[in-house]
Amino acid sequence: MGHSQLGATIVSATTAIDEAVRDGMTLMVGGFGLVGAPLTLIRALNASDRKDLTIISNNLGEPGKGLGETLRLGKVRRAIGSFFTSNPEVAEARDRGDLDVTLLPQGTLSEAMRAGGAGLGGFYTPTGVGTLLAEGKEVRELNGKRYVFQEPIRSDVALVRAHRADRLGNLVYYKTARNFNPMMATAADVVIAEVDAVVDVGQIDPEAVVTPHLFVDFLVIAEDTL
Amino acid sequence: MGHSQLGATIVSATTAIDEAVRDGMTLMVGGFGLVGAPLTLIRALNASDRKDLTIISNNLGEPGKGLGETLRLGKVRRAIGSFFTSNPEVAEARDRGDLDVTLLPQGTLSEAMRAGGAGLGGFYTPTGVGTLLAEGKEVRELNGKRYVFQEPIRSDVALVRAHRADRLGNLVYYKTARNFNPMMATAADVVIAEVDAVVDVGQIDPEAVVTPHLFVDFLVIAEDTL
Amino acid sequence: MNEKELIASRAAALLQPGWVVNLGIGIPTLVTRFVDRNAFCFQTENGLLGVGPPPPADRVDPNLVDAGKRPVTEQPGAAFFDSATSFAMIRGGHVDAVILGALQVDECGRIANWAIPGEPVLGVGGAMDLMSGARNIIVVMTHTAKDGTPKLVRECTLPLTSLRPVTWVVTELATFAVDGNGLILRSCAPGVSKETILARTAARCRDGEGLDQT
Amino acid sequence: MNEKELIASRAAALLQPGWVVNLGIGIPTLVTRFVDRNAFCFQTENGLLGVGPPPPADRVDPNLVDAGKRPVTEQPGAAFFDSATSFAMIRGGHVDAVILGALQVDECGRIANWAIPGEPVLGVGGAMDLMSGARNIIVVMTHTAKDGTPKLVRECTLPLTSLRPVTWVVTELATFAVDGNGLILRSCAPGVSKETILARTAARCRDGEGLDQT
Repeated sequence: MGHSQLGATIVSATTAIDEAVRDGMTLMVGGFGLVGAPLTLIRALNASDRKDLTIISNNLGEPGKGLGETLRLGKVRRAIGSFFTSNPEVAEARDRGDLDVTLLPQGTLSEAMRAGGAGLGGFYTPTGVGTLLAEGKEVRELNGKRYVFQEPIRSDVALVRAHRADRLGNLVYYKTARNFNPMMATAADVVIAEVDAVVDVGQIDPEAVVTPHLFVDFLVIAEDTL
Repeated sequence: MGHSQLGATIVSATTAIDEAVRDGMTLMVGGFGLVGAPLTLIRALNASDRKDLTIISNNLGEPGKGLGETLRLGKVRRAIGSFFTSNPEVAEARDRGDLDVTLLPQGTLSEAMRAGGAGLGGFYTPTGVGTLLAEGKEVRELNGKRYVFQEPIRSDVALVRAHRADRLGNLVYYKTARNFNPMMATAADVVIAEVDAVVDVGQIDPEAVVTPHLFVDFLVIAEDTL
Repeated sequence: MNEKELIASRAAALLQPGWVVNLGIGIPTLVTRFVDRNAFCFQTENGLLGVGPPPPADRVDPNLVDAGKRPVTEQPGAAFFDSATSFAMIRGGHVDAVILGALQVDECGRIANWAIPGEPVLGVGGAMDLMSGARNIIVVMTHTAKDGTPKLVRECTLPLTSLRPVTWVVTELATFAVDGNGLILRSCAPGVSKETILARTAARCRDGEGLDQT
Repeated sequence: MNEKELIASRAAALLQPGWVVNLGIGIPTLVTRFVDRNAFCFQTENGLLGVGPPPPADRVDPNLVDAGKRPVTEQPGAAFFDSATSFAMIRGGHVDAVILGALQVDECGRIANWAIPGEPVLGVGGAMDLMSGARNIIVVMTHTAKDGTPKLVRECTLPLTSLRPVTWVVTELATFAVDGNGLILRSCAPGVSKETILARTAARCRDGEGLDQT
């Protein structure tokens, strides 16, 4: 998203979803299960009328929780992730024909997001060679070892969860709530970061910034937490 | 390198070079010019009798300084980097037939190191397509855009420069002296980190560690600084 | 010691001090009970090197969990990182060992542990990445399924997790090493005869040198 | 204002407030003199977002430099990162503009700026990455070489830096935009006639709408 001024814009979760998300879009949503998931933004998404979404996220929450509720509301057309087993309703929705599911190994999923954010055309990973998940994919031998080709993954919007932001949009994360969020923040046209607090510029150590501010468009203060 | 115990081993620069480096090896050496170069380790390398080395480094120092001295001493058979123009003796050595030079775009060089450390088989980058530096390389169209294939880069030994280490080997860096060092620390069989200070375990913020300790084998206290 | 603890304790004995170890869900998490935590460093693929023991109930931090989503703590000298960095470590061969469960092991030492029979294939997580990158792979599992069906089989009927064979297979009855030619019976659990093991093993295996009971 | 400052000031006028900008070596570094530093954020590919002005001589930190290895400072809200992360930003389209020098520009708007004639080709640095990834590319250069030879040419005789055309070309005489059909003369510097510009330009170019003198 173009910036008309330096610094991320602080908005409500409802405004962020209204402004950024459209029917049919592809959304990245952070979190390993509910840990590190942007629960306030997901609630605003669930309360909106947005539908027909492709969700890229490690999981689809738990039944009725987080993205699990998004699924229940029928807003998700397609899910791309690594572990949907924690929500049995994913299998049900797929069996009903309401949901298309793409499964990737977790390391391939996270690396594909990084590649998407880094302007790469794809990469070769040894993970999954010769398994069901490599079926139909290009396999290539390089220096005597076999690898699967993986394309980069990008999205229209990323909903990420961080710990603190400064007013420019620099982000730091909290413990294992970091997980997929930093890669997602690089791989979307619009990035909305839900944070516990927004601090003054200069309050985050420049050596410890995980997501530099140029990746972040909107900041939303977290209301829902684990 | 196998670890027989948790924690990196603190040794002198001379011992580190003696133990880890052999004639004919490939070495990664950190630094953007002399900034972030492990000057103490380079001095020990220069004082050793090791020769016939392949050096992977953005530059080969300046004339007679850092890796520039290593070159003068005739220890370098091949150099892989992005900007050798800062040391005119590189061109002279090449013209004499004493040095083989491989030039990569800086982003491709750093990404190839990361890929080497991350177990990838290679990646496609848009950088350099249609230029002299892509000659002889695989070019592939992916989603309507052309990319050059780049293989991962690894080395036998990496000589890196960090700011502080804890006794386990966790590393943090200092300002723009970080540059290539973190990737190199992931992409070598043996990693020797030259640091300003070694602190007790627990003195580095777990959220701010840049190179986790599992990558680091030896720690050397810096004696030569800019 | 129950059966699971027995398996975990036998797997623990295979770890070498100084190793960085990733633990899967289930029996693998019991391994920490049988090692000196200070001699090892535990990695969890959701982004922590230096996993400490579970906290007391009143000190649970919901944002500090392992890959099984159970509350953990961080050891001194820990480091947090993102998922891409975590799997770069794993694929890149920087994790010395992974200990994980399996549903089946074939006679080449290859495992099936991600797709459950009769259930939709909707979760793989980090299993394939760990199988591709960990330096040593230790499988821990009960020797047979609950109905007595051997889990060490000639050929896996379930989808393979990787074409790469594991390093060790540890059950409550035996420990098998794996080399280029397949499974090698390395040791029998105390009081378990070789005949008992072979009777419950469908995969062909060779006797290791100096086969002992430990 | 000397010739280089004139070019820098004209390039500065093309920047939009809020942009993240990477500055090459030479004339590009002069651009900061003509912008409100608070309205922009400067990135340097050796690992810093939030480059501040050069420090006074007694406060130089030899480990805080830009890609030209000149001492700089860090702005409040800066971030340091490694080279792979820096080029991920650049290639990934997260840097709004790069301002760089060129030896030649062809009539498609493609540039040659890394291999110097008669010298061994031993340095490319980040030029090709910046050309592949920056959202806008602004070339700043003197309109002709010292001997009067045009730098805007039909075809580059020097090796191209990228197949991608730049966005703008700014000289002391004129500013050119680039579209899919090539160079467009957008503005002439004060007191410079269109005829003067064309006489010193070997590349074919079209007149922009409302061609003015600014």
